[in-house]
Amino acid sequence: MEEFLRLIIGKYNYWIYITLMMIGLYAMIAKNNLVKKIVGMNIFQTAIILFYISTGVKKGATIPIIEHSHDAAHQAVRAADYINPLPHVLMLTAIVVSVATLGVALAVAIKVYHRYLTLEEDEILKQIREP
Amino acid sequence: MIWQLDLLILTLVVFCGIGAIMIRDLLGAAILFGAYSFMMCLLWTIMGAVDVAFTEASVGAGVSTVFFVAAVYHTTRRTKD
Amino acid sequence: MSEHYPALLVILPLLASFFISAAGWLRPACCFPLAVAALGASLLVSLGLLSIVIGGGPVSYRLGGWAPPWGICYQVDHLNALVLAVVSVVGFINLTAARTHVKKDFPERAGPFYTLYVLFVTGLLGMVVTGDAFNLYVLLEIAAITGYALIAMGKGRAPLSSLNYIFMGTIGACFYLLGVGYLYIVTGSLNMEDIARLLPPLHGSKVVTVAFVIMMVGIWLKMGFFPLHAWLPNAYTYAPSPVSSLVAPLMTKVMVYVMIRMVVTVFTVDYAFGVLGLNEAVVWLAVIAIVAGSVLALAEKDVKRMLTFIVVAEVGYMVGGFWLGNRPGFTGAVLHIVNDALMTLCLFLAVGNIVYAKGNSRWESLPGLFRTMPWTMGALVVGALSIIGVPPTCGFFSKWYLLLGAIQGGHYGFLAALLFSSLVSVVLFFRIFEMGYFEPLGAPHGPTHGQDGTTTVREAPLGMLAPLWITALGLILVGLYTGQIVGRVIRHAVPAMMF
Amino acid sequence: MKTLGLIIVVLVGAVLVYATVDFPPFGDPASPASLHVSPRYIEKTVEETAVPNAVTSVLADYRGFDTMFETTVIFSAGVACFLLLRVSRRRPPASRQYRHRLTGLTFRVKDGREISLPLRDFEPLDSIWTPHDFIIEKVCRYLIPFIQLFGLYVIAHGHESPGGGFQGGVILGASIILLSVSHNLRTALQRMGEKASALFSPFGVLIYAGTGALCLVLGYNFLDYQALAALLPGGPIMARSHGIFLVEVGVGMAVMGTMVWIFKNLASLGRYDEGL
Repeated sequence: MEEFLRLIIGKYNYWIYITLMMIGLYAMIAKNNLVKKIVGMNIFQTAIILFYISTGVKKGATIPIIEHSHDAAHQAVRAADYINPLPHVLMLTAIVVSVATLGVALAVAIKVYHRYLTLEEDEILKQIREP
Repeated sequence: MIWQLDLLILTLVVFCGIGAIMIRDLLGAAILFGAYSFMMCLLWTIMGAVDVAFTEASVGAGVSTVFFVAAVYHTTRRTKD
Repeated sequence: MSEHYPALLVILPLLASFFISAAGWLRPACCFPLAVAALGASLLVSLGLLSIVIGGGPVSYRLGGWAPPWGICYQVDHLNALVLAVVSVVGFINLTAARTHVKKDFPERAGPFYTLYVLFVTGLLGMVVTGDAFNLYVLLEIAAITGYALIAMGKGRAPLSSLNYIFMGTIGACFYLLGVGYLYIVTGSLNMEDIARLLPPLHGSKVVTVAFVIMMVGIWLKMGFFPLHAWLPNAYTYAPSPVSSLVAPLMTKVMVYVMIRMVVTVFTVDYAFGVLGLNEAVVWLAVIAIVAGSVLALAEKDVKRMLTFIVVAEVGYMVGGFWLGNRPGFTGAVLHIVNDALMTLCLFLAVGNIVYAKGNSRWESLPGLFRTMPWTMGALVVGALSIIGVPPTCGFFSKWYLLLGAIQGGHYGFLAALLFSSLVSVVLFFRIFEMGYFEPLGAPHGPTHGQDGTTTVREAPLGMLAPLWITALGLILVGLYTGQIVGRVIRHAVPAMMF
Repeated sequence: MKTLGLIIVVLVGAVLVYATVDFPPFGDPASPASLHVSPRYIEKTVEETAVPNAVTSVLADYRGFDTMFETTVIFSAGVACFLLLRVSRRRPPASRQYRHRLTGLTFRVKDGREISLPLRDFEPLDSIWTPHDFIIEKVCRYLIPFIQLFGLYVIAHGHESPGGGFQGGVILGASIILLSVSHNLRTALQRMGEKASALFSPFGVLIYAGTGALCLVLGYNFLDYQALAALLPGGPIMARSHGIFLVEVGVGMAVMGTMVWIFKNLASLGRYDEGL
């Protein structure tokens, strides 16, 4: 029991990211409104970003900007003192990708709206079936 | 890292996320999505990812929300779910 | 200069795309020549790279000058040199055919169209050439975003299909990204070969298992593997002709390549076939994909839409062939990437010509086409024979290897599916030939027919026929040189553990 | 669809939970992710690139190739929105409204008729009436220069502090978007026209890729900024730092241009006359 609790508490960030991912995925699959689906898509992508950032955290470390001075002798930098910068870099890229996808998705959604005058998927499919 | 604060923000993130997909108004969904992104940004600041948080604050909470509002402005706020 | 080939391959079209975009504003007439020059250059580079690899073995290139696990490196071996050549050939041939369509359908948007076209090919080339798992994701997104936009350019349902594709594609790409993240959290590396080196002690880990599964599901979603194919037929059908003849041959094939690369280089054959032992299940999935794709194709009354279901079935061929896990199966799968890209290109180009002349490609517009468009239909016949698998064409040889693989692996379900699908292809295409050849021009085969004077139908212009016939002849040539391709390239690409 | 969605979601969730059990503990400094590749970035960034912000050095140098394509993703999204939404045939609206600048009188011109009054005394109004809010307009007008200054600072100071080309570019783009939201699209278009934003974004990415190609021409590998030591003062290490700066400027320009470009297309439905 105690071990179970430690598992829950020790990895709470991971549980939250799974929850968010499930919310996003559910919205993308089951929601009827196209803009809602796009919102879900973004939540889904941010959940993955949260996962990556969580992998980079180190207890007792600070942000990855190295303290240095130009004149003092070169002192060794210990990697354990700074948070892992690599996931941050990867996720900057992922954020950019997500905003790019968002832009294109909204543009396409606007095109869809102007053709069918609705954003509800079932109404659109009905219009396609009975022209 | 203050765990109480962390937990509070994590809870808020989940509620904003659920709210954004549950609310029956697309403009509201856009605004709640902005709030969600901003909470995410706070969370990442706490976790030490300052660059990512900065980007998320400007992109997720700023520009993405504006894109959503622009799209909703030209389509409709109405939604059935 | 030749040591920079791996970088130049991607950089040249990338740089050109910025100039094309600017030219769209300043001097629209330059867009097409610039695009041809860019893809032509990368075609030459990719052929040069192929000959270097055949002559001297794998090549690697460090971007930014940093050593692999820290920086990004490009890794070109026999497998991806071949796929690179195919991607650039298909991209280039289709570009030359696209001009007439663009002039007719959206002349005022040629600039952005060619920009996205070139970026799409750049993304695919980058995906194939890279040796870094995360870099692959970024390039995957470039290919995807440009693909979404190009598909949404079509008429009618195209935007809706494209939006559907955006959702499915994003889920697929995100699953892939999540898989990379799972590998990163247990190995700490992003370089494919480095991950492969670090993985063996972790084979029992649940994280690696889930990373594998989720990555495969993501890749399958992107390639339209049967139960996950729902987005594919609509997206490819409603896309404008030059786009569907670009996306359909390339996107699925490149994703098959990505799957092979992930299994062979990152997880290693040992893990995927030995430790997990999923191969039997996946081959059965492929059998279902082949059968379902063929049966669904039978139900369609539109040539283009029928072809999209054939694409679904062909994906099953390649996935199944690869997961047979033996030498002939692997050879067949890789050879089929080459052949299928060309076959699909040939068929979609031919259908593009029909759409250009008749406005659509439904059954009603087929009658009498052999008389009015003999060259187009001739090439369609060559492509169809190749899909069916008639000997001088290349389709026969890859199918032959796949059959050999099925027999060697003792997988008779796969064997039966291959034969069944060939049979269905015979039915499908001979129905088209019958309608095009035997039914007279004025046959009452549809309500819209004959009102607007069908005599106006003329053969497509030379600018579209030439690429089509080059592809059709290419099908036969590749068929004749299969021995060379297998002996000099694919033989070296087969992992040592496969027999 | 709802049940199917629920089943899939629960399935995915279960698989992910299954894997999470085997994860290294959260925040563990000894996890493989923090031990294998990343220590080099932290320990050597100042030594090898003279950039104390490890995120910037990894972003623009060690993994600079990724970032180039990230910028290309943004650029292609801009082109995609333009391709999808821009309408070339401009149909004149059924009625136009003008306000006299001095008196505030508003009147409407119907059915595309011409007016013979001197147009510079009048300003065109949006067809959907939006309240003219004095406070918002003035506050935003005075705020925008500072926002832009901050954006430039973020780009220039990305070596030493959080930020860099991407964040700065978004802030610069957001300032133009703010202008459009607080005033109207026409004002924003006067400040930064369609052509300007459409040329900014390829030009920015071109700076990035061009810097890389320059290294290649100088005989080094693509994006190996050491090569720039031949052109810039300070030796190979400082050349890396300068190279990173050049690239960040390119990213900033590309992102600013594209954000504004996408916004204009979405907000005016590609008509570029009026909108949010």
